[in-house]
Amino acid sequence: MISLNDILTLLPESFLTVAICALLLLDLFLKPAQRSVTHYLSIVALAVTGWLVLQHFGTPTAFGGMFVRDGIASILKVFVLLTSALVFVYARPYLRDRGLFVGEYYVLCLFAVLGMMLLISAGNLVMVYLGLELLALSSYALVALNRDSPLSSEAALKYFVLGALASGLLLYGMSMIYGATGSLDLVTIHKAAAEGTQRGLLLFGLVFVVVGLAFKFGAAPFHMWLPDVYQGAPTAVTAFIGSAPKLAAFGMAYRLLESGLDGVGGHWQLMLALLAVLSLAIGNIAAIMQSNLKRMLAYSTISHVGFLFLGLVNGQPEGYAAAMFYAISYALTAAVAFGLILLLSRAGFEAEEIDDYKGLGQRAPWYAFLMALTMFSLAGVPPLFGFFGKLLVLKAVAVPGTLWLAIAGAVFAIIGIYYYLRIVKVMYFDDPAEGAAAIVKPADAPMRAVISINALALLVLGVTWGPLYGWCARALGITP
Amino acid sequence: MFANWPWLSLLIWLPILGAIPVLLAGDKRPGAARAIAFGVAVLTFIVSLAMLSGFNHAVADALARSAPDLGLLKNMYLQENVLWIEALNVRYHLGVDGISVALVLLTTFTSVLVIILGWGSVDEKVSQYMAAMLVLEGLMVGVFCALDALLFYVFFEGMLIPMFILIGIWGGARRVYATLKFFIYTFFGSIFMLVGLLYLYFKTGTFELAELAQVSLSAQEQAWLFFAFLIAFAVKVPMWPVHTWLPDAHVEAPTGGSVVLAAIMLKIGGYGFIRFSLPIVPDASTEFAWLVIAMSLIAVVYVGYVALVQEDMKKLIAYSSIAHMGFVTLGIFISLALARGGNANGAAIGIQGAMVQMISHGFISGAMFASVGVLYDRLHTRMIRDYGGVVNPMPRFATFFVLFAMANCGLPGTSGFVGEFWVILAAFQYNPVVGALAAFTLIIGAAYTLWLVKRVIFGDVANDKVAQLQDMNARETFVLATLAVAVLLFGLWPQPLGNLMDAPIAELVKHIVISKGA
Amino acid sequence: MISLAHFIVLGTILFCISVAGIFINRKNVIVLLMAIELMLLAVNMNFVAFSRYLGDPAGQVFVFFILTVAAAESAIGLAILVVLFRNRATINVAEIDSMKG
Amino acid sequence: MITPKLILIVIALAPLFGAIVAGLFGRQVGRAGAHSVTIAGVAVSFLLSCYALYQQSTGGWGVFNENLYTWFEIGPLSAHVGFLVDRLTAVMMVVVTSVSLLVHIYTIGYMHEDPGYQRFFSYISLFTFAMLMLVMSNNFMQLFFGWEAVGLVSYLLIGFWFKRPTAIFANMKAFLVNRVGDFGFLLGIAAVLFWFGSLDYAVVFKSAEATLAGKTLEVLAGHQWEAATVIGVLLFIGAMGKSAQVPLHVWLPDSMEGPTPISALIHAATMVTAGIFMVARMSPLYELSETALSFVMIVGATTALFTGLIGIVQNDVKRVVAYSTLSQLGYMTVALGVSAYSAAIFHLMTHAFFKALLFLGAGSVIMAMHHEQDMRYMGGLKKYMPVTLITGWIGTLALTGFPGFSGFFSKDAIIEAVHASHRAGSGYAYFCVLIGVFVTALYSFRLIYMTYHGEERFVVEHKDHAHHAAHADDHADDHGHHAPGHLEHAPHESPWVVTLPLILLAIPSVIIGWLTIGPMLFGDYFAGAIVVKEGGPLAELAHEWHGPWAMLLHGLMAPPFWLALAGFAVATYVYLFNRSVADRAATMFAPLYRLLQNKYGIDDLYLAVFARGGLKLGRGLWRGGDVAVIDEGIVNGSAALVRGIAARVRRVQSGYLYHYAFAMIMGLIVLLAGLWLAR
Repeated sequence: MISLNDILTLLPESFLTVAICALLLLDLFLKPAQRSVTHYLSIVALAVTGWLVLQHFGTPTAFGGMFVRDGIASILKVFVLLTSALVFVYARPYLRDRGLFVGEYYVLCLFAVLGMMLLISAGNLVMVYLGLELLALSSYALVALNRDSPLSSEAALKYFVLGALASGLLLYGMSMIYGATGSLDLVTIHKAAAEGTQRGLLLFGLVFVVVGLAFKFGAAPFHMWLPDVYQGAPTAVTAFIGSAPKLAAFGMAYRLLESGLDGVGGHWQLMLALLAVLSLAIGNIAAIMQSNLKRMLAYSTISHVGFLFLGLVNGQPEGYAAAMFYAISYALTAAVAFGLILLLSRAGFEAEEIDDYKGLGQRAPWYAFLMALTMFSLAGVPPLFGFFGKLLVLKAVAVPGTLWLAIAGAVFAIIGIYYYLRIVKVMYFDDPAEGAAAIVKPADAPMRAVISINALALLVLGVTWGPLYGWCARALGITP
Repeated sequence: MFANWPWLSLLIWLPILGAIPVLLAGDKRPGAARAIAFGVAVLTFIVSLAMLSGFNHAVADALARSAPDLGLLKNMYLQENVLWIEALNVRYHLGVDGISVALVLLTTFTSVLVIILGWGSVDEKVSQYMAAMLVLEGLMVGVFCALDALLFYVFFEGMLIPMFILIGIWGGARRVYATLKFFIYTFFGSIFMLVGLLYLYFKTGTFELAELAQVSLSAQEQAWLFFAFLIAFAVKVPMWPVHTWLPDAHVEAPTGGSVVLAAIMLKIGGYGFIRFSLPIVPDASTEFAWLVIAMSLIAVVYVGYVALVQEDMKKLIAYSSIAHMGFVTLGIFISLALARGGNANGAAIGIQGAMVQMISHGFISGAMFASVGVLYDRLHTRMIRDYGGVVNPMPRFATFFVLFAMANCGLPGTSGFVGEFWVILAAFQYNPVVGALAAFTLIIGAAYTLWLVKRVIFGDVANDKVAQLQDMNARETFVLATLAVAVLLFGLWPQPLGNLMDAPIAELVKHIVISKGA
Repeated sequence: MISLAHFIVLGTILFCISVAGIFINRKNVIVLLMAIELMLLAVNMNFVAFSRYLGDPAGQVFVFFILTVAAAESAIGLAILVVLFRNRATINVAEIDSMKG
Repeated sequence: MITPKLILIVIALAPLFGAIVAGLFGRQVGRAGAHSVTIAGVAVSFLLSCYALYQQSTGGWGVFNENLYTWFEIGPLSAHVGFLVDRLTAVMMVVVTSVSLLVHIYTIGYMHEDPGYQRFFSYISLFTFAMLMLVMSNNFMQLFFGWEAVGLVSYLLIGFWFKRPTAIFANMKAFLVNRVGDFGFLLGIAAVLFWFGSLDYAVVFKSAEATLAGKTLEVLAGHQWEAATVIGVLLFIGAMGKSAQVPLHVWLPDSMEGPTPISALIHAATMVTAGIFMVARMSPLYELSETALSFVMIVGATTALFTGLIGIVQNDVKRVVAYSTLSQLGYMTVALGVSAYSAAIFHLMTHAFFKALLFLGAGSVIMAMHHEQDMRYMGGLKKYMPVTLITGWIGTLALTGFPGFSGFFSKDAIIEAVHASHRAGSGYAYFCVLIGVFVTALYSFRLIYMTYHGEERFVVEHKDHAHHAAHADDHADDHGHHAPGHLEHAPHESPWVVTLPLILLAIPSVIIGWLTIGPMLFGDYFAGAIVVKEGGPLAELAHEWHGPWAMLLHGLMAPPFWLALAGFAVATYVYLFNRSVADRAATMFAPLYRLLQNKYGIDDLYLAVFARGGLKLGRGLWRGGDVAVIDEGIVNGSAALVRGIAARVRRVQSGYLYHYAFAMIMGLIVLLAGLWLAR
């Protein structure tokens, strides 16, 4: 039976659900000029949810193991909420300029956040599916937010069809696992998988599950949707789906692979290794040729997924901690990257071509500096945050047996550095294009402040990442 | 009492934090930016001198207490050791021995001169330039002080960013190509080292250099690690055949960038060999010493010939740098081979030579690039054919240039002689043919340097532009004169360098003869 | 006697048809939506069969969730389709390639 | 307290002081100040050197060997500045300082129009300091310091007129060729350190025999070389560079681009004899290797004869003297090679005086001829410049070994020593030195006749005075821009500052041999400083030594005298009476003449092989290795490869939904297949 404990354990999600519904209603009564209320209330909702997440009400599991609330879940949720809030802050001017400053954006995003939270806490295949779909369906709709944009609708369609296909594959795999283990509960599956009954069926299902996961991450060769969606979606939406869902995807991977299918770890580890190398290769190589910054960042995401997978391939707690840390660092960095695109765009100017950044170092030195920090962080140059994520995942594979993966990661990091440097080069070493104006958009002071803090955090966290990693490590039961 | 101050942190963070007020002064107030940057650099230099005295006190104290000999890399002074990342056991561990102190002083000294050089020749985005230089200085000091491998790596890589910017913004026509090449080349080298360090961490659970030096490793592991380190440091030195970034970077970099690059950054490669390759993988280093020695000799001979035909002054000096840095790697690895062969005296001479060569090359190449900068500021060309007979309008400059050229040829009495001489002495003991090839630098080095002097400095005035050259102003004279004093001082009196580095080198030689096979 | 294997094979066949429908169809987006529905149905077939075979109702419960979600998914899919048609005046899959590379 | 140490320090530092004052404060002290202070410095040095020689000769001091300053003491290696002054050193010191002093004085006259007057004085004083440090050194390190320092000053002085393309070419050539020698020299020092573990003369010499006995070095697989030979040959390569022995002799003739005073001081009297001195100083080492000495002898003999031959066809007055110097250096080297070290030093000393005299005389002529150096435009100068003429004759007689003159004693002693030697190759050496005598006489008298005698082959154009005055200003900058053989006014005798040194040099050129041959060659004057194994040729000759008179009489009957006489006769006939013979000979023996004119093609060969070949090699390595293979091939090539792959990878992303779905399904199938395979 549902107990008070279950409710308490689920308090953050419950609160968020209520808040979303309330917002949805409230938004109906707001005039367009008052839309900021929705904006701020959304952020407040996220903040309160975050606070609730950190309070640890209730018990570690709820609803008979359907819902898991452990350290990993808390950390991931906090950062999901944080990045979402950051994206909200960054998105407002952009949306306002384009007439997209509507309640739907917030509500859909919040539903996606809710989906992510459920996904992260899933203890059961049903929960995984529901969380995933809540996230996915909201995302499809978000991508099509700008109803007048042909590119957006094309992106939405591609995303939708491929997403549905991936869900189908995932479900198919789940059905096989269900058949093999006789349960939808991840704990039971874990036990059954370890015992090794119905191994053939289980492994058959495993492949489909891995494919579903890989799609969600955007790992090659299941990455094809990603560049088109990143490019086609309004940047405010790209910023959202480009950052927080990676955390949720990590949560999903952890739940399915570690909590559920650890018993067949040897198999999925090999698959992930293959996908990791392929993602590193395709992501880094294809990114070189891009002229659209959003698209380039999409490919860069694919390569980062490759790195993240490196943390998973050994199935060790240190590796998971590294991957989780990587996901967090990536989400925070991606938020700045897209945020800066949002900041520099204005009505009628998307600021998404790389050439748009020519001479930014002269036109807007501060933002160019922030962008450079972001790029160096993405490239993994110390002492920036991104480097330490890479360091940790490389450390996870720099052990006998998987050393080749570390070397592959290293080689592709070298290729990758080129296109990040290209952005810095364009900003600092090229002269501004004819007629390129300085930033003309009226000051959105909160955004400027927040994005500055966010970007500088990449530097600060580069020096003080120890506690964050310690948090991740503790959540995974590693004692230093 | 000074021994207890956090001198090293001060030296690292003073310039880095000092960059902030420089940036705040802004490009619109170049005078203020220059003044602040100069003040910070001078202050840092003064602090480094104080650090030297603190170091000497600490050494004297240790000797007085007859502190037990803790072995390689533990015999460090002015240590600061704070846990940085608990989960990975990464420590903010700084400390210096004589080798590091010498290089730190070289860094702080050169940085002051570089700021002065930038005073006149950089007009655009002055504050950013100065700030980048200061940040670079702090990071370079950090490299020489870090006793934790990961901390070392962070400084090592972090340096790339300001240098990338320096070449890219204030560089010449092909600066973008050059700076990207520089960055990617170096990154390429170092990332494998990172993998190697992570593997070592897997083996030992620590990044502490002193402990890594003690860990036993199988021959195969050592071989892999050796090559990981080799790529990283060979690119940095740079050694043939991974040297081609240097000529481009030097040619395109602004004068100050070239000076820093040549005078300090290249040294990090040699320093890395001494701090990483030799102590951590001594057996593999011995096994592959022939390879490094061969690469070094190619650097001396092959690159010497390449330098001979350069038409661009900076490129010529860049190639000459590569050739001279060949002596550093040659000395280090010959010493290793000698030490393993039981010739501890020869080994000590070789490493001493390599170290002195590093310091000396810092002064000489810095001076050469500064000199070219003086010419470049006037005529905005680096091509040799655009000059000729510079001695006529600029006698003072010519005097300095000839002096530095002679030092570059390794004339006795200049610092350029000491290191090369010692390395040749050691090389001869290793193998007379190797010694002979190394000594070939006497001929080829003189050939390309003197031919440069002949074409640029001597002769009748080549054209109207040369005729209208103004001799050096006070600032330029100061920089070159300071470097000239340094070049002559260490040429005639290398004792201080020897005193500094004698003990750690003896320790190193003692260490590297012990095989660590597991 | 119809065994579990038959159901699974049927599910697999349905699944394959739907997958084929997705990447062989080069004409109409509507067909894509139908293929997706078919895929979910194949999955449902599996779940129901396994559930019956295992004697565990959880699988059938899952099917209810899948059906619900599928409905929502179709709704969103159709909505996207409408938007796309409004913008591009086509629902021909072969013409939707303005983003590539 | 005046101690020997203090005196020696003053000897060394006095010229340095002068150099610093003249060099750094040249503008403040002015011309007169510059030459006064440098001359004073060298004079002090000279007088004290004489005192030191006196003390050494009388045994007042004994051998002085002390370290004065520790250059460094690092780890196992230490180096010092120290003096080793024995009789050998003392003789050298006197030679160096005396010639230097006279050249300083001479320079006042020779350079008085030059704008770089102070600089010049600073350089030659600096040179004197460096040379003194070289000869007074008590260790190899300081020797090398001095060795390179004199090389540096030589470089600066050859290129003194830095606007002349030929001068700056010559100085670079000189430095580089010397560097080839230094290459060997440095390796020799490395070898010494390798085997002895010390660079101190005393230590090395004392233990030389014991240490090197039986030591070999495998340079190339299978070839064992004796340690003593390796050291000897390597060090001698250094001497070949500095003392311009074949095949490293090519720089010396070109060095005549420098002002004449330095040709006399550096490129005749002192610096070029540093190699001779060095080998003599190292006699304890050389005595251990027959092979090395044979090598030395053969190189010396070759130099003695073949460079002399070139002298016959030269027309530049200074070049003739330069080739003569080469040839005489060859004689000294031969003497070293037959273990007659003291004969070499003896010849070094006499040669220093008469060759400096000849050079300074040539300089005097050149001044008179307004910096025209081509003998074809001279002739008949005897009536204009009597002092120069007489001193020139004295120098020439000394050079050709006219009995009684200093050169006679020293050269005859060498020839006799070679004759007495049984070392491998001594037959060849004897042949070379004998023919050399004839050749020496031939080119020497040719020079005398072509410059001082015969008809005048120049024209004096009397231009108006104002024009001349205008020219005087830039006179030093562009010498000889008149048509060859055209003078603005008649030649005249040089001022006293020029003739005085000539006279002062002529005196020792005549008498010094007579006075010193007894103790230096056949006495035990150099005992302790020079070590010769039992049975050296000089020891043999000593048995027949009955004083200078006897030698003189014996000399009149010996072949060298008759050969010299023959040379004199030929020269007199051809160049004084029948000049057409020379031209006819030139056409008759055209190939030989061209061979000599081209200096056996060695310079051209070096230019082609080492200079142009080096450039070609460098360009090849650069364009081919660095640019083509490494940069374009590997570096940019891999970048291009990545780009190429990227372009292909891009195409996979076709934009079509069904392709995307297909890729996913393919991925799925691959994973399934992989699972199947990895079962």
